[in-house]
Amino acid sequence: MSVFDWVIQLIYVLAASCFVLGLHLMNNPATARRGNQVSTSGMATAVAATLAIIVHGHGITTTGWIVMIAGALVGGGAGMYAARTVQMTAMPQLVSMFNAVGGGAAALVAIHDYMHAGATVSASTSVTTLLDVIIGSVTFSGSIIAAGKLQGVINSAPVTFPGARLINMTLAVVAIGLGAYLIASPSAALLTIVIVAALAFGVSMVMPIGGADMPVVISLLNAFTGTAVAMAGFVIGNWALIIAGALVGASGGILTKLMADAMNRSIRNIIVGGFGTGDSVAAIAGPTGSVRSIDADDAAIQLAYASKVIIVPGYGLAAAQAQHEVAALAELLESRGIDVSYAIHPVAGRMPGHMNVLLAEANVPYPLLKEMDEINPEFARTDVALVIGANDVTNPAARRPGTAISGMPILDVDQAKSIIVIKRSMGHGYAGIDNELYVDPKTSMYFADAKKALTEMTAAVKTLVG
Amino acid sequence: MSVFDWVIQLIYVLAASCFVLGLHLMNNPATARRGNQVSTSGMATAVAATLAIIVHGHGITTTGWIVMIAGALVGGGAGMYAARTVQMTAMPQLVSMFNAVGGGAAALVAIHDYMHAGATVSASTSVTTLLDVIIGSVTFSGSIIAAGKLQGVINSAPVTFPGARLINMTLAVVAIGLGAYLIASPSAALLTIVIVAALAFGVSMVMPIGGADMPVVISLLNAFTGTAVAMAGFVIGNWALIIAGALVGASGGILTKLMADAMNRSIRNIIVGGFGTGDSVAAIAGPTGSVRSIDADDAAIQLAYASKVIIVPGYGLAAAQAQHEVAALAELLESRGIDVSYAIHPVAGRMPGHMNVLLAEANVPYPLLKEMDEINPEFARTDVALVIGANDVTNPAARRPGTAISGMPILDVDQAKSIIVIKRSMGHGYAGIDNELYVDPKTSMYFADAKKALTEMTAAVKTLVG
Amino acid sequence: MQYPALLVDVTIFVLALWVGFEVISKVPATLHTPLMSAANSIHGIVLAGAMLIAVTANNAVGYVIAFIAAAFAAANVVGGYVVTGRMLKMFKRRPAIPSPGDAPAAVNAAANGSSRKGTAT
Amino acid sequence: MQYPALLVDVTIFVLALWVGFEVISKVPATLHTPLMSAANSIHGIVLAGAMLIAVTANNAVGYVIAFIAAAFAAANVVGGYVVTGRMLKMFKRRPAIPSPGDAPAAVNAAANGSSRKGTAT
Ligand SMILES: NC(=O)c1ccc[n+]([C@@H]2O[C@H](COP(=O)([O-])OP(=O)(O)OC[C@H]3O[C@@H](n4cnc5c(N)ncnc54)[C@H](OP(=O)(O)O)[C@@H]3O)[C@@H](O)[C@H]2O)c1
Ligand SMILES: NC(=O)c1ccc[n+]([C@@H]2O[C@H](COP(=O)([O-])OP(=O)(O)OC[C@H]3O[C@@H](n4cnc5c(N)ncnc54)[C@H](OP(=O)(O)O)[C@@H]3O)[C@@H](O)[C@H]2O)c1
Repeated sequence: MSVFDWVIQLIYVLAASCFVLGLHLMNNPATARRGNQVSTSGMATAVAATLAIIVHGHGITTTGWIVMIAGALVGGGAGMYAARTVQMTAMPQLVSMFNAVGGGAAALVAIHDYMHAGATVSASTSVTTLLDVIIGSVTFSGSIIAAGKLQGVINSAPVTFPGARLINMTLAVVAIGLGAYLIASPSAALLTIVIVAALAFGVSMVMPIGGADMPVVISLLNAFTGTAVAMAGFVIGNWALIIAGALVGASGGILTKLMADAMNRSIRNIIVGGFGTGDSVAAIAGPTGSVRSIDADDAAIQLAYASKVIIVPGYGLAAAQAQHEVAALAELLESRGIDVSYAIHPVAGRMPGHMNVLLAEANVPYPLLKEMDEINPEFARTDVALVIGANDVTNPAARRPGTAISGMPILDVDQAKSIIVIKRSMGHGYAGIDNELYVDPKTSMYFADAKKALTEMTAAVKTLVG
Repeated sequence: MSVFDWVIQLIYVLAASCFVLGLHLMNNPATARRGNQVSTSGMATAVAATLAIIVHGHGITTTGWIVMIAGALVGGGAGMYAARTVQMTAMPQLVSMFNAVGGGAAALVAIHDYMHAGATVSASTSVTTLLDVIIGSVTFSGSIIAAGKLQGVINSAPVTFPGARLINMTLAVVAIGLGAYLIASPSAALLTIVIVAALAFGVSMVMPIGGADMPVVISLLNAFTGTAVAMAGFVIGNWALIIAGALVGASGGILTKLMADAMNRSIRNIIVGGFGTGDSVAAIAGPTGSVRSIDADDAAIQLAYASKVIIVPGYGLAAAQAQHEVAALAELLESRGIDVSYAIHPVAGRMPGHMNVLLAEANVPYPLLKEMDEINPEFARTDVALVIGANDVTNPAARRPGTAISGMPILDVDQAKSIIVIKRSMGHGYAGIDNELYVDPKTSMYFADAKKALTEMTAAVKTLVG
Repeated sequence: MQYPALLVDVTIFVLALWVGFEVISKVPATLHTPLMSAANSIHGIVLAGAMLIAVTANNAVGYVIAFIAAAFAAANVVGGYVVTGRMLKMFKRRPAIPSPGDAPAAVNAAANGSSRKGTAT
Repeated sequence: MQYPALLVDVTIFVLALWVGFEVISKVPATLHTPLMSAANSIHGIVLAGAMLIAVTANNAVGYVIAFIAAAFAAANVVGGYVVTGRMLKMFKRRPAIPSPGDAPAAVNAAANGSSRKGTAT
């Protein structure tokens, strides 16, 4: 290795260190932005080092330059556009698309290397090459399906049919078996079959999973992409790819585990599918007991004369895009000296941290967003708990065994002195079960779309208090 | 590299992973013991792999075997004996002695390698070899002095004289300058001078530091040992040494920083010395204001009729070895239904976590030991704060600028309804300044040795309540 | 002295997995979404690999692959960082625009801020 | 393919520093003393290096160095692990020996335990 190569490898290690430091700074909302900047500068360093390699090597053709620059401009432009215009509620889809292209690029690195090296490739490189091709391809097609389901372009219900599992297994066996064979005797033609099988497996893996489970799947695919990138690093002998890929692989894996734990389900159970059937507006069913229904004025009176209010946002808030409306109501109440805070359940909404991002978008200061463990003891001292489009995360059934959400920690909303629930109907949430909170004598139901309900309540409070 | 070497290196990486996992499990008292076991098994694996290398290599002589095994037995036996018999209060000394032997062994690895390789050693290996020799030697002698100061064998006051700094500088220049020269032209004779200069520097670095600052110094020397071991790993091309050494280097460095921060001093300020002059029993001085002195019976009445008591232990508790007595008093109070907890300041005592270890020894359940941030809001609701041999960590002067401890976060003892302080005199603590808490009208002073005072108070409470 | 590449790569991979594991297990739930997208942008490092394809490509297939790989990876990098930055910019201690409700909100925020600090480890 | 040893060693060193940094910054103050002594026992890995001295030693000086190094490192390893174990054994959720004050203490411990869990991240 020449001095040049030495310097380049050290610069790559430095870039990877920037990624670590960046993630470290993400531990705290106050330093998170700086973390993103540090990480970005690491990336810029790595790209600059790569350019240096290319220039230093003299091997690139003019066509090569044009292709590379054109590709980067087209891709970069598309990425920039998508990132700038995406709605906060569509974040999971976008993350999924980035997983897709990342995994795809990693697979292409290996495919090119394999074709280029031809028969001269060593067995040990072959192993990582084929792992990269398979994992990258699965991620590519799987992530596109996941994004499609979330966007509503693909049927978000679990799509399954007899023999589906058999097809799945066959595809996996073909991809892995043929991949193993290719390690011994390389062949570009057979590689195509591996790629096709892996792509098909990605589709058949994600199709049977319900739309509501997609965030977990996306997080898992994020880990896959990281692993594919690390394998690409093995293939081309680049430590920056290995380190960064492993970082993402590990972090994606942990995040997936945390999400599954918070939902009290196993990752296996999610992948096998058939649980989260998307939004269940249709699944009307009522718990036994009488329900008290109120309107905006009733709700406004309760709120205006409370001294402590806790807002409990859930998926319905995101679905109705009512984050600005809730922030406006909260500010109005605060301006009247009422103590207002938000109770954020770890899996409220449909992706980790979903509520925090939404409310942050509506300029809610993050110290007002309380995590479950912090806020639960406060419900007993609360006059009104205002539940907005949250269902499962408030369901006392979780405290009993034998229900779909048994064992999931919940927000102790039922301890508040009175409870107002905003939702459109008695419909179920993600877990598809009745919520006993709604028949609690302390609870009043305000049936409406969250955005409309909040706007009306804010108006009613204003009229009431002048 | 042969397959054998491959397997060995992977086993070393596995062993190093055990160290990481072990440290990770130390994050929580509930898993900490398992962490130590995982780490131990990693060490056993590494030693077994090393034995495999030796046997596989066939190069070792019978004398070599004898020397190695005899050394391991003698050292292992001594370590075992020391670890089994040491008093919990003498823990810092023992840790310091382990630093000394660890640093010494690392230096010997490099010295042997240097002498053995002779003129054939490459420049890049030379750099790490000399770093290892210098850091290891400094750690060796410095740690012995630190242990001696803590044990009282060496004068614990800062030992300094005119020209001391000059000697220090000269030694450093000799060690580093000659070391640099040796990289270019190896010479076993000159290496001896480097070793001697480094050893002398270790002594002259630690001598001017006061005994009370020793815990910070020990933590720093721990980081030094880790670095020396990592350098030894560079010298002999062993990744287990590199990884484990870097782990310890980083963790020791952070711990040192945390300690210094919690004391509100810079590491530089500590090393330059002249602050912590050991125990200051002699430094009698009184804050202005009248002091109320009480006896065991008065204290017992206050405690027996309290409903919430917070115990604030400090260095005096450790000095008096009164951990069992305080636990007995606390249990007695608890058996009468009184709510008792312990407020543990991060730098109470003379080493990080000192109070926790002591109280754990006396069977106090660790959930009763509250960290500063957790307990501070509770003082206002507390009937009696019982301060035992703690001084600086309760001194309200820290809240004002311009004192030796300004800016150090303290326990809000002065917010309790009443305060009882057990100490032998109006003497100063570690920082050598008056404590205004003692002239607070709510405060009563019980002047006695902590062990004696607690025994008497327990007896008095028993008599009082039958 | 030299080490075989695969052995080194595996070792580096294992260590980086540990780093990832340790660094993430501290992130509070509040930041999980930005975290996911930050991790997302980091795997955009595959751009470095994609760029190198263009060097060895020497036929039409190679150039097509190089183009697509560069485009994919660049979209990942640029999009990932921009969207993460956009999200994080929204996390504020206090609202940016003063509003009628601002004063009590700010007081609240400050008080909560310190209590938060208290309960965090 | 082969990599130069020093480059690899430096990279591994840097990554391990990150691991150490991340893994330690989470340890609560309660466990700082056992942590110090655990780190202490880990640097006993120098025993692996000390043992290898005995292989290349071939004169009196070499054997003396080998003996001392092995003894030092073994003391570090054995002593470090034993004393750490001894300390950690003392950390208990509840007192081991039931005593008159045990019942309320246990209740307290349980209550505090859960509140602790609540405030930890
Ligand atoms: N956060 C994550 O990472 C994640 C990932 C995957 C799954 N999950 C799961 O998602 C669930 C989250 O619980 P959650 O309480 O937030 O939500 P939820 O239990 O899914 O309930 C959402 C409720 O919002 C109501 N809603 C829907 N659209 C609305 C609108 N426009 N206006 C007003 N209300 C509307 C629905 O009732 P109506 O139809 O009657 O209006 C529904 O009952 C948990 O079961 C969790 O396990 C979370
Ligand atoms: N924990 C660490 O890691 C660490 C490390 C280095 C330095 N420090 C420093 O150490 C200090 C710790 O504060 P602290 O409040 O725990 O202790 P302190 O401020 O040093 O005060 C200890 C007090 O205990 C009393 N005392 C001594 N022996 C006693 C006995 N046998 N019986 C009863 N009382 C006795 C002394 O007063 P009398 O003489 O009147 O009895 C003294 O005022 C801080 O300044 C901290 O910065 C801590």
